[in-house]
Amino acid sequence: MKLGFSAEDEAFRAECAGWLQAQMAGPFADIRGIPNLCDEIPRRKEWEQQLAADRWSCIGWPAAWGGRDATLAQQVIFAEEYARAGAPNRINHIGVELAGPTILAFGSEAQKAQYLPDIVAGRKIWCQGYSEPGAGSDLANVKTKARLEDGDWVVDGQKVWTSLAHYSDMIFVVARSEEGSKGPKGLSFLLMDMDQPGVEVRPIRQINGEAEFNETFLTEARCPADAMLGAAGDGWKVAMALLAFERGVSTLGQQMQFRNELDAVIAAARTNGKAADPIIRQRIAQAEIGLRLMRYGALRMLSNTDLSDIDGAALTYKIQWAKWRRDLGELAMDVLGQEAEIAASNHYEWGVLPNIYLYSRSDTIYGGTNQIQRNLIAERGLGMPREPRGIS
Amino acid sequence: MKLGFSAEDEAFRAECAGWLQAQMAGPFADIRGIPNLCDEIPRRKEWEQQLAADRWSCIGWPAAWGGRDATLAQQVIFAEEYARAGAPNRINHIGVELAGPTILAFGSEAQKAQYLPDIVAGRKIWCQGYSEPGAGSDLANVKTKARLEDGDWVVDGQKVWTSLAHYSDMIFVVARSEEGSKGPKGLSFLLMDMDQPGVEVRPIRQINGEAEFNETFLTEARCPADAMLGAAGDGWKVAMALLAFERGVSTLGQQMQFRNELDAVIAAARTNGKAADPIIRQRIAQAEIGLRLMRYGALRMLSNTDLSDIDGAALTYKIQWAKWRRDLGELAMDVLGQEAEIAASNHYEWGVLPNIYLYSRSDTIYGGTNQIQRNLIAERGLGMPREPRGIS
Amino acid sequence: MEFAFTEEQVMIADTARGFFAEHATSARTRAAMAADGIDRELWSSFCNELGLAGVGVPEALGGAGLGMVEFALIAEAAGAQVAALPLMGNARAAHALVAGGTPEQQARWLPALVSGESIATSASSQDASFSNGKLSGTFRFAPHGGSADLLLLTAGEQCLVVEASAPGVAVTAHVTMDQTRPLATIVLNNAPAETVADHAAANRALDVTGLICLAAEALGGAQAALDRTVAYSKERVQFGRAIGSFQAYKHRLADMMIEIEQARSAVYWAACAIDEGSDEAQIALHSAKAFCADTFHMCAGNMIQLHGGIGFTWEHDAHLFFKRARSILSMLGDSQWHREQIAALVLDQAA
Amino acid sequence: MEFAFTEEQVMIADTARGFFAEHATSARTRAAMAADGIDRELWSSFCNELGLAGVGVPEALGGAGLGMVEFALIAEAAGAQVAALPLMGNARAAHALVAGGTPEQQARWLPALVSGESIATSASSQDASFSNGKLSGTFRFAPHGGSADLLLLTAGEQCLVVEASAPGVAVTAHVTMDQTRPLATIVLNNAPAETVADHAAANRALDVTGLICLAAEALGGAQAALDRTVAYSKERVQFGRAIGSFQAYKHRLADMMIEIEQARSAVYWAACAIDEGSDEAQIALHSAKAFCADTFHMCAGNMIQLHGGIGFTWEHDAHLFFKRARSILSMLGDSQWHREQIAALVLDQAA
Repeated sequence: MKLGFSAEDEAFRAECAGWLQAQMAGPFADIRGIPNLCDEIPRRKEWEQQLAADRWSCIGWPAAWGGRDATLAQQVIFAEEYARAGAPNRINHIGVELAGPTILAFGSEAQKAQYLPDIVAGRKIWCQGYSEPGAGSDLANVKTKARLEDGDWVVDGQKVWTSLAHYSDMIFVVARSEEGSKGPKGLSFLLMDMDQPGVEVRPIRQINGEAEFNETFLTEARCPADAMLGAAGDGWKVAMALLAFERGVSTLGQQMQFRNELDAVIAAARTNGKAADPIIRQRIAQAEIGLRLMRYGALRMLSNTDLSDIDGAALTYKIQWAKWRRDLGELAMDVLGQEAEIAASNHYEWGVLPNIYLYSRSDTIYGGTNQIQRNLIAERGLGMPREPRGIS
Repeated sequence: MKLGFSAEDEAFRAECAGWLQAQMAGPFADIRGIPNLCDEIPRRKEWEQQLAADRWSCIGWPAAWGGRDATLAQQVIFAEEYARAGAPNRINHIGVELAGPTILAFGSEAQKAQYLPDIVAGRKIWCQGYSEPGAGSDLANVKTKARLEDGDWVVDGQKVWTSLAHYSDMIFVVARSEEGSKGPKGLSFLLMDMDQPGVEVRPIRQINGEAEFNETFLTEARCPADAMLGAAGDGWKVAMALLAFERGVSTLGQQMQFRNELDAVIAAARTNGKAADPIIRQRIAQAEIGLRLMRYGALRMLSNTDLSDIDGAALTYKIQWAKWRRDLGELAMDVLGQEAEIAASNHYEWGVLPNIYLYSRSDTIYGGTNQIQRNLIAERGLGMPREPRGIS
Repeated sequence: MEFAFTEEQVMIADTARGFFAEHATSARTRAAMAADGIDRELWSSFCNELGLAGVGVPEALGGAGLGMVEFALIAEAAGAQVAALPLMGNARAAHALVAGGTPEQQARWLPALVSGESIATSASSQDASFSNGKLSGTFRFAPHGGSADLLLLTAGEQCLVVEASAPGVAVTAHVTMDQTRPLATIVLNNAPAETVADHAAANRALDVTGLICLAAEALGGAQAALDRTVAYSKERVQFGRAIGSFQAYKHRLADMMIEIEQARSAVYWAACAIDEGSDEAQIALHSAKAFCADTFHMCAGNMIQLHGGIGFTWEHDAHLFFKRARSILSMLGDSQWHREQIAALVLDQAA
Repeated sequence: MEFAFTEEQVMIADTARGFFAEHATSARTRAAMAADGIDRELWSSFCNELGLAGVGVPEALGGAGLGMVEFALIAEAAGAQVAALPLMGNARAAHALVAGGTPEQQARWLPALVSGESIATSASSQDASFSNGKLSGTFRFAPHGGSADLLLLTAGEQCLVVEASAPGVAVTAHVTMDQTRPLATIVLNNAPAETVADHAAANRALDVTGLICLAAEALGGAQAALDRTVAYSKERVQFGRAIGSFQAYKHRLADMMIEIEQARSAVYWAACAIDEGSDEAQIALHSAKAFCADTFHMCAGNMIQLHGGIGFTWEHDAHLFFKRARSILSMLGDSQWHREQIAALVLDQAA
């Protein structure tokens, strides 16, 4: 057990920090530190491509596919320096951290050659077609159907909560490819182009007034027969593996964002004098502890090389950060006081701190509500009896 | 809606306050303010009898049975003045507030004549035979059996958590009188003498080192055939009605005890300087609010004359006070600091405040755990689907 | 002593509940949110058809001559629908003028406040200056301030009556998180202002009415959040079962009910204590505001959570409750502040 | 950077866990509780057969020469059984003498502390006075103080070595809520006392070892509370079902696991930060103590609650966990105090 970094690691830190700071001070200074995921999309695509140009876009990937085979320590360092430099949130988070690793794990060589270079290069942005209306977080209840027709999969159905679908190029879709099948059986995992007549995206306006999520309607949408990861019927297995990547190194970048958010709360408390309030001090300390423990929890789960293992740190991570961020949002409001409820402009638009308060109400819901997370923890982590399903 | 008291009420207050204070300053000064329920039993019996001598033992009962037909306002006033005078907790709480009202509601005239005078006079102390090992709070799962033999009910079984059984004269027992019956059917409600060979009481030592609760073993224990409230098979109905009395005026006396406990915490905080700690101040304010709201919740439920109604204030009362008192115990420990963990003597015995901390861990369990309370609230108060029972 | 509603009180509650349930619909509230946060038609019917805007104003001054309990019943019903109304502003101003206004001020303003013709707001400032009938200073966070005709302003210990249309008055309405009660900043530059007859009484009425109004609205909102979630949970199926059949879900609803029942005691205790001039009035007011605001926020947060994905969309009404709950939390002193006032009453007086 | 245990660390953990599970049984612990809170036989095997009492003492001074991570693994295993041992007192004293003792003090005491022959305690006082080799003052809340041979006493900024058998030393052992670690009051009246070589280093070692020990014990205790409750819930049937099949029960267990996983990160982060001399060491220590103590108290409280009636009997072990949790909460600074220290580090330094 060792937490410090080696001299080699520190050299790597110097290299990536230098590059990132130069970019953010120079050509990409205009998008330094922008908070909202939906702002400045074209510039962010250029930023993805700049990362790729210098081989910083997917450092954890194998060198053969454009990565750097970066160690865990290096990935930690890159995440830290990325945030420190104020580089914007990765627009292709889903491609780089979810779709890519899943294709690396389950794809044929031909599929890797077809999809990975566009991700590494920042040419194609991905989104995720899991949730459906009526099925909620219940992937086993997917109703979207896929049938084979003239060498294509033809897909009909509706996905919902497809984050960032409105500017994505590709979507992975879990669909029921075996007619009459139920539950986790008979599902397949398809890789589809967004730019086709059968795909329609309608934004969903959220509580904060923005529209990051979408409904995605698939009406005779098509992809070639070989645009499937695993075999027909393997969809559940592939989807579950992908969810495990969600708890992977992508957590590090997310934590750096949380660090910036907590720092913003601390700065606000210092500015307006709330930093002297003993109760606010307790809550800030609580947030500080929580953030540090998330970091070391993530390092514990990442140091565990087998992601498929039942690992307590990994199993509890989602609910931990979702609760942490919800608490941070409430703390931010209490630090700012009534001031926080007044928008800066004439639009219904919120600064970083009030936006955490509003947005974080969805953190405890999407990707498995806190209730479902607790079921998983009890059943998979503690071996408790499974919650019975109704007769469906 | 009116909270103030009438001039008539205030006259009543003067009368009972005068009497109580004189008793506690004079003949019963030795048991003024003693906190533990199991201390000074003989003197407390004398006190019950003194209350009876001046018709203060059961003021809410009908005058015909030795009460005063006291109004709700008068009962509130009596409880307040009883606590203010430092009179000790009623040793026959179960007889006066549970058994008596249930006999008044379900008993024949002969039964009333047989049992009520001994309760009013403080001659017979009662305890409650509901819970069983293995059944816990699940009254429908009672296993104790009663059979009719030679004009007697003969009872075999085991009761547990029989509070104060070791000095009680009478017990009411819910037993299965119909062989092979299941659930709420086939139960009967029996009134039994404790002083007989078939009844054995073993104290259960609790977390705080004391033994207020007992196991009660019934081995061919007997009572006459007519020592049954309601008919054979009515046991469930009678038991449920009795539980409703538990939420009756007896709550008022309990609240006065809570008031004294919170006052002791406040006094400790003032003495040791913790009253200046802003976080302790918040918690004391929270406790103060909670106590006041319990009072007005109790008045709301008591002003609702039909106790069998589903009344939100009544349904949520148990969990409210149990949580309040558990929080108070933790607050008391935090106010006292490490000091609280050192006993005053060489025995494992605790003063009022540390004892609240320890004892209150049982408040959330006996009489229906907080979990069961929440089921009841959701199912009876909100009409949610019932929790399925297993196949038993 | 009788802690139950009279028949008349039950009737007022039923009438108000029915009125708001019928008229303060989501569609109408959203239309008001897109404008200045006032549903004018609702407001007009409330004042004139229902005639409840002056519930706490004496009959001799054109009101219904009832008390805080009745006012709370109405605010609770309005809160249950997150109705977009200047109820708080008008009630505060009316009660302040009743308690401390001059006869002229009462005659000038009360009829218009009770009929709803005039809209009032209140705000306070610690560093405003008043001399020779002219007031200068900045008054922030005035609810519905952008639409107000009458401004009742607390400057230190003084209470001043200002007309919004007077020279030297500049009001800036802000886009506000809770769009059903947008806040405004009022800047006065030597604006003409009248003193009331009894500053302390007027300011006390502003406080009392504001706190009772917010606590009662919070109670109504919390109960509605629970009721709507209960209804949803019985219909919505997931994992092949009504989600309301999951025990964890049920317990969460039970937890809401436990808090709400206490909040209900708090509101009516406080309202009664005010009406009866009880010694407990001050502690009751602080308790009611702190406890009800916390309860509403908890319940509205649970409403979002227990609705799942739909709960955090703009389309669903859950966010209206949540944002109203937040605004009640921070308005007129946050819960921590009110609890500290209670601690001071309990701990700092001579033993 | 590698936040996983080495093979050696896994072996130490397994050995310690096995040892305490086998020997620190409920019956033996209860026998110790009725006496002075030390299971002598357990203590002797721990020191001599297992040889782990000197885990953090350098090999040259007779120990195993390992670090805080290894010490934490052992304290965690002891805490999982609420073992009645003077583990904390001896480790604190040994580490303080290693860090700041004179060579003579090290030679005199370390072998006896490592072999378990001597028992040590520590306590501090702000108003003790030391001059001419004599110490006077009252030192309260000394864990296992009634059984101690060696007293390491912090008086202001000084650290002093006192023999319990010396003239002028009066120790009063108290009946204590947690009977596995009873507290004592030590009154010194011109008792002979030695100064250490490096007061700051010795006091720092006392602090660090105490906080790591308590945090690790709390982690072990919390995990054991969860494990035992999980096992109980799978067997115990109520309402015709294993109680562990009720979703609310499951979620409560899940909530325990969520906290425990964070507590685990906290203990090993803090121990590692100490071993590596990291900048984060201080914030890590405060975090670990506050978070783990809170977690243990929550889990032990849940253990009682989820066992129902049996859970609050003397006969069941749940109260041993609960009382240990309470004592850890208040020992060496409560959680509020540690969080305030973190707030000071985060908020009060120059931006």
